[in-house]
Amino acid sequence: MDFDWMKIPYAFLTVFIVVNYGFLMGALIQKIGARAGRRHGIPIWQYYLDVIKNYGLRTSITHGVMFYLGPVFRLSGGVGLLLFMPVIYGSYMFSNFSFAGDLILALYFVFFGTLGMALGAGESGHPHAAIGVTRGLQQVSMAELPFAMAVFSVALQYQTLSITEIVAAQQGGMMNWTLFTNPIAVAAAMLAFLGSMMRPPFDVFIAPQEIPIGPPTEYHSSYLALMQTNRAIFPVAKIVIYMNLFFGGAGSWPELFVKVFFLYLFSAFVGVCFPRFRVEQSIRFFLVWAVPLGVLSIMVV
Amino acid sequence: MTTKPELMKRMVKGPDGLEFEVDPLRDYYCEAPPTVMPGAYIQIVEDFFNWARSKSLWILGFGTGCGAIEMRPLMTPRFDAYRFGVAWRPTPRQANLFIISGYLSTKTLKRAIRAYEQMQNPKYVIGLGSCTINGGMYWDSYNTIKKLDEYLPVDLYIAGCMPRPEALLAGFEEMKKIIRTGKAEGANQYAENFAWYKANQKRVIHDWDMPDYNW
Amino acid sequence: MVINALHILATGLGAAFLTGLLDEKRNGLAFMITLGALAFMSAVSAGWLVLFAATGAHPMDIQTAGTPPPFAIALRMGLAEAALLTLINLAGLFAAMHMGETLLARGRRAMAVLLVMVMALCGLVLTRDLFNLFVFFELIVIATGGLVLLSDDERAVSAGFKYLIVSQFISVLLLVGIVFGYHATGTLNIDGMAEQGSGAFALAFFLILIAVAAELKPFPANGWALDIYESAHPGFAALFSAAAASAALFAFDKVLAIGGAEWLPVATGIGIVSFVAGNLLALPQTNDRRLLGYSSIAQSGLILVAIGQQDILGEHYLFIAGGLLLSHAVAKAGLYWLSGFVAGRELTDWAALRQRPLLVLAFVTGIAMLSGLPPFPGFYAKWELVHLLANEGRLALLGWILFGALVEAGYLFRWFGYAIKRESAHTIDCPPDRVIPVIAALLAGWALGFAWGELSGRSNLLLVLPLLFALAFLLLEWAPAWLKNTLAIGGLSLYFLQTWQDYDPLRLIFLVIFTLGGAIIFLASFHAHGRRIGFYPSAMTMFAGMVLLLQATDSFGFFAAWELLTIGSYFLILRGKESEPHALSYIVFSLGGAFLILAGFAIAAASVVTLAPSGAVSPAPTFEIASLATLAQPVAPWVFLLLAIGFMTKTAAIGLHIWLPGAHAEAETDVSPMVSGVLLKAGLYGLFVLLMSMGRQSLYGVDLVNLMLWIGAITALLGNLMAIFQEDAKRLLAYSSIGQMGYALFGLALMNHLGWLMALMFVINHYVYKSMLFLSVGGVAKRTGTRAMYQMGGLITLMPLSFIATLVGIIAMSGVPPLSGFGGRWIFYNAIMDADTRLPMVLIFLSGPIAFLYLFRLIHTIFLGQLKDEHRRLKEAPLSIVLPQMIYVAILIGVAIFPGLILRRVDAYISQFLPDGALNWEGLTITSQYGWWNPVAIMIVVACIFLLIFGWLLFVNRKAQKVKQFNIVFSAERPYRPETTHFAWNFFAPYKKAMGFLVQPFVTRFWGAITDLLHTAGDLGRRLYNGNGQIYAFHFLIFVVVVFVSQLGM
Amino acid sequence: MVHVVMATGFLLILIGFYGALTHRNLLRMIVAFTVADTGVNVVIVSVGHMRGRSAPILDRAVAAADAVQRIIDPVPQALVLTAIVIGVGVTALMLAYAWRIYRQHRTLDIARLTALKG
Repeated sequence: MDFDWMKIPYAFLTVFIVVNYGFLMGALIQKIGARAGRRHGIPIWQYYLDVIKNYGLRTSITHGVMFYLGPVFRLSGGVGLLLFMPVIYGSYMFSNFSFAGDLILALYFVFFGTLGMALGAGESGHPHAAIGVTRGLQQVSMAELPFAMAVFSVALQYQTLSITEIVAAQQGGMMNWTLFTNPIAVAAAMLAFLGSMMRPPFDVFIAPQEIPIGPPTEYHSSYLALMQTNRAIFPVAKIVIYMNLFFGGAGSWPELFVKVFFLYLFSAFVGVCFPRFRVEQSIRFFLVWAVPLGVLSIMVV
Repeated sequence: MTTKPELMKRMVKGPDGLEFEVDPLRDYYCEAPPTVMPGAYIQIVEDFFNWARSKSLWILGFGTGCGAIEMRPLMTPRFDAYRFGVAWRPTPRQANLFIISGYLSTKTLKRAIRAYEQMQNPKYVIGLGSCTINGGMYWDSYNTIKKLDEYLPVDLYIAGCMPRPEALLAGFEEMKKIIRTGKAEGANQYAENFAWYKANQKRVIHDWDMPDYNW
Repeated sequence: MVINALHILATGLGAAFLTGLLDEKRNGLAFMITLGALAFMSAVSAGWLVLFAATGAHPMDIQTAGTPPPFAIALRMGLAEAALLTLINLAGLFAAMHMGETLLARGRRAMAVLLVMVMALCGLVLTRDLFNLFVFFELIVIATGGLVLLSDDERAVSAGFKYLIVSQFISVLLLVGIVFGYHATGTLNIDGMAEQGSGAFALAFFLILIAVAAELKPFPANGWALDIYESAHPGFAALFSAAAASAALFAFDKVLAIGGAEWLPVATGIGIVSFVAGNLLALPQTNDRRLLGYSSIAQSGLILVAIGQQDILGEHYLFIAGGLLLSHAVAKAGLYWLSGFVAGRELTDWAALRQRPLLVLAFVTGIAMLSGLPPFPGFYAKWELVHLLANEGRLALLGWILFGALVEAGYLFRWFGYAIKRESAHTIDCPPDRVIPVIAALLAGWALGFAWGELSGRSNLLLVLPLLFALAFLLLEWAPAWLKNTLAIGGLSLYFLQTWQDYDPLRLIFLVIFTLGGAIIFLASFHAHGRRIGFYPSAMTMFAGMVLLLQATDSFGFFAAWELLTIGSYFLILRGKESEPHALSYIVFSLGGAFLILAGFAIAAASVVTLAPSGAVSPAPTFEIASLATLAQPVAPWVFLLLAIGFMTKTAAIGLHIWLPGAHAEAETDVSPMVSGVLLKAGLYGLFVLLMSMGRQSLYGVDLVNLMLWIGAITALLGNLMAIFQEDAKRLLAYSSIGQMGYALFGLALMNHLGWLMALMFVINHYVYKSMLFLSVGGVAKRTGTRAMYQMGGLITLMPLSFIATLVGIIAMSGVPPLSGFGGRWIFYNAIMDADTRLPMVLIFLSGPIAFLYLFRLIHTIFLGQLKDEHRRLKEAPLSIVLPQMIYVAILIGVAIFPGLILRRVDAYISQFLPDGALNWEGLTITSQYGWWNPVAIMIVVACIFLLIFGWLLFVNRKAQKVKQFNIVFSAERPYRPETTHFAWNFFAPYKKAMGFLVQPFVTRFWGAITDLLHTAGDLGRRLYNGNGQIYAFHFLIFVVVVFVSQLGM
Repeated sequence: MVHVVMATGFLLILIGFYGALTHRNLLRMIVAFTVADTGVNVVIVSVGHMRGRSAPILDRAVAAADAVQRIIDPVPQALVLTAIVIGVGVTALMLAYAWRIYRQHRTLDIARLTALKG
């Protein structure tokens, strides 16, 4: 695999599909959550409207260069993550820039946006932004651990770090999915997944009112629009990693839509059922429940 | 102007021994006044934006008076305002609809002004309940403002004491109409008549301890 | 041409009488006569010394009264005697000069006594007659009794009396022993007695031996000596310690010859007990002269050990014992003379010395000589001694010697730290007659270092170019800092240009970091004004040590280089404002590690020799480093263990890390990157060499490399974890270094191709980003005047370049693409795919995100958040500090895009050792067995996406209003003050709640307890010396009995 | 006879040591040391003694020619002479010290001269 110019329009296409899917699925999940509270919830196209409105705001302020760049980092992180992965298994069109690196690149590129966003929020000078960032970082540091171990376990299992090869190894029926061939790793990873989805019980870092929504407290207008766009792309991209590693990948867009939807739904289900953890509680939760699973997964693989 | 010690000018000695003056109001706050922000150059784009704005009303979650209690039911299954594209945001930066929920004490007025000014243009104000119109039952109170319109540009009043949530929902629909027709230009009105608003505000707020415009 | 040695004695005695004949008032003349006589005696001895040294002539017997022994007293003059006489007479001469004022005040009698003293000491060395020995001893006693009274200290009188009491006991035993020895052998001649052996008069010989031994002030029969050391005139104390102790040691050696080999263990036993106890007791001392006294006792003990080990030292005996003895004598004399300049008697009063850099140099020379550091004779001697001991398997003795030496270094360097860092109200005046002796000692020390280097038969450290270059800066101290700095940069660069072809790729990387890397950091040193005395010699010694380390192929060169870089860096670290305790713990840990390395080398040398195919007979106390590979069971794992611990001390592996945070954090702005970015790599280099040559080792079934893997992982985790709780920016970086070194150690211990490559990548990356971050934070700390992060904040607009450096640094360090840290992480993942052990990875997985925490904290609390009032007018850090940072930014980006430029060659090189798993460097993509990575593509893709989105934002958001720091939404309120609005202190409080149990200071407590234990032991020990002269006499008798009983037991 | 003398010598030494270790008065200690010194001298002399021979003085009574058979070993005698001289010197020095100590501290008690310790 190598670069050719056609990859650029293909990449735009991928981003376009995922953004739309992300908006719609996000709203759908929101509606499902609302149904759990016996409401109807937002219209399915609400996210489009919000984004357009935010782009349409006439004023904005800036606290400085990093503040300005924060959302850019954030969205670049999401888009980059998506484009560094082969989104659709076996498709040249949607393998995008995966020639640039393997699974490890994807795993580490996750932090690109996080870091930029944290810096931008930091420059706003708002203490609550910083508090939110520290809470997020602390929680993620522990939530990432079982995931890292699960990834290691899966990489050992398939003896490769190539996402395509990992997906390839899971082809030929559901029973070949890592979910069934390495259930412990998947269990560990799914607990970690909960921790990284910004949903209850692990959402204390955006606790509204206490620290008015944490890191993005100061963000508004088009900054916020960029971040909303990222909210559409980034979870999908992240779930695509999970899907590829543990759930057999996706050979076509519809398959991807379905799998991503259900994975997202999983975190939403947990989210509507459980109250919020404090940071040290969630750290302990991961340490006590998820980490041993992760350790077990790398020991038995 | 201010008597708050933390806002007074003071001499500060830097680590290199250099002494200099710090004027908090100048150094901590942006002093630029608000300006009138025209809409998009192309009318159809502005209409499009107005349509989107009307469909995405983000309310600042700031209950300024007793009427705030009527807003909570809007989030419940019975009223479910989210259906209409109405949502609450915890920070004024991200909100564009400010509901002054009932009487506004002068003390709260200062906070309301600050929060209003920190919202981004275009931004809308709804006066909730009679108190925001003429002071209502507190028309002779020493401590509340009577006519909200003199202090903030109000786009819409929802009369009543208290107006029920249904009235609020109707008010939102009314607000949407105003936005869609492009008449909800309170922010620009505020910038245009900035001096007048400020004079009114400062008349009732005696411990004015902030810059004229809170960016 | 040479004058009969008898004239030495005659001159001394004659001059003493002559002064007696002079008129009471003509003190000046008497003093001139004294000096003249001593100078003449020195010249005669020196003449003999030159004769023996130049011609290698045999010792010469001088017969008095024209008859051979046993009918007359015989004297002997040989190389050792000549050297000792030179030492004694010169010590006497300079002591006279030093005490000039006192002598002139006290008149000719005092001078006569001094002359008698020196003469008697010479006699002690020269005589071969036992009774004559006794007479000289008694003369020394009487002269000492007289000279003690020269002191201004009133307590000296009682000290002198205590001395006389014990000396009476000694002389009775000695006389009784002598007369029975004579009775049994019919001769008083030592050689005559030695011929007949001591078997016939063992008890008498024991009495003689023990009496002479008592003159060496062995523990515990030495309370009187300490009192004299403490209260006597420093000029005399110098003589007493340097000359009297040396002469007594020589006498002991002579007497021991009578007894033969069976008595050697007695000497060893007394020696090692005195050495260890003397050092332990010195630990709690606060009085400088008493401390020196204890140190003298310890040093005599060490020389006694050498004397006792002469059966195995063979031809090296003189080299070793002489090296130790001369080192001690010169250093101790110098230090006592120095103490004459210091008004107060507390150790901290030596801070006054700082007013005179030359005296500080003399001080440090003395301390280095006593501690046996290169390039002084003690270093060579200790090397040989340790090797010979290891060769004979006398490991317990070796261990005690190294332990004692470590304790000694501990209190000496603590003292030096006081002198450099504490404040003193006293001033120092430097009359030439007092400075000259000190300078003489200083020069003698260096000269001896040179001589021993020549004699060692190995590379003379004082002829090694890098070290000479470093020492040349001592002569340049008058020059302004910028000039020296330019020279330093030039020197390092030139060295690189001259030698880089000689290295294999692995060493070349280290060379680049050690030389060019150092040169870049030196750019930051341009910010310093004035002369910056002491900085350049120290720094360049460190760099010299490091390049010599790379050059070294044999164990001696390696170890010498190791010690040099340790000392150099110690002086560098000590320069920091608050760094005194940290520098001390640094040097103690480093020397401890170095001693372990020494022991490892010694043990290895013993085995390498037996394995040598040539069947070499004589033990060769040095070997090619590479031949570590030939070591076999059961030695190999032990050697591995010793060396590994030694190297891990330098990389601050967990458990041995407590020195690092303080040392790195408190160091000066440009020193922190030197010791963190550059120096730590020396430890890694050591580990590289060790693993390359020895490979896997296991001890009692424990795979040591595996153990290292765990240590590396735990270090990485705990280092990072501790870093996130620091409020001090430089401490944070220091703890981060611990963590990073843990990563590197982990990579090495993986023992696979990619693990090593990763370690190497860490070597490069850590150098770059840690140097950069230390400079950046150092620049900020310099401007803000604090290192506490919560006192900073919002500096981004004021110090944008520092911010950029920090930003790039933390992106690189956290491993986020597209910067170079990601390469390290990528290699790491590929490396662990091949690893046999999986559990330690868990710790590494955890430490990665934790690193993220402290890095965010670093950049946020310093540069982001709320700007403080007093910082509003800060300027960007000085150009000289910013410039290297910008170079690092360029390097980081360069390495990020083209890692192959460096790694490719190393990859190929590592394949020699670990052929499996090499990377494929075809095209722009780097491919491993498991995955791939294309840095160029990553960089371009990320840049394109970023710019695209940035462009879009600029378009839609072009009218953004720039606001100020308090324009934030604050729940409709406003912030009170920046200090209350900047979220910075206790940044990760929840983490402490959840994980704090891991960062309890267990290790600090452990080492603290050890230190306390040693101090308590020393403190208990010193209570033996309750000041009562009779008790001291009891001590002596008990000593005699104990030695006798243990001798019977043997 | 020789053994008796030698035993006496050793006894004197022991008495001297005992005295020096038990008496706290400086002067008494000095006296004790002179006793011990004397004991040593007696021991030395007794070691050099040979039954039936005369003193090693070559005069009319003992001719130089047969001196080897007629006189006792002269070396111990010489040693004793030297030892006595040295003993006197040391004793004198000690006395001088004692005087000085008394002048300084107004005491002759060794147990009170403990300003220096540890």
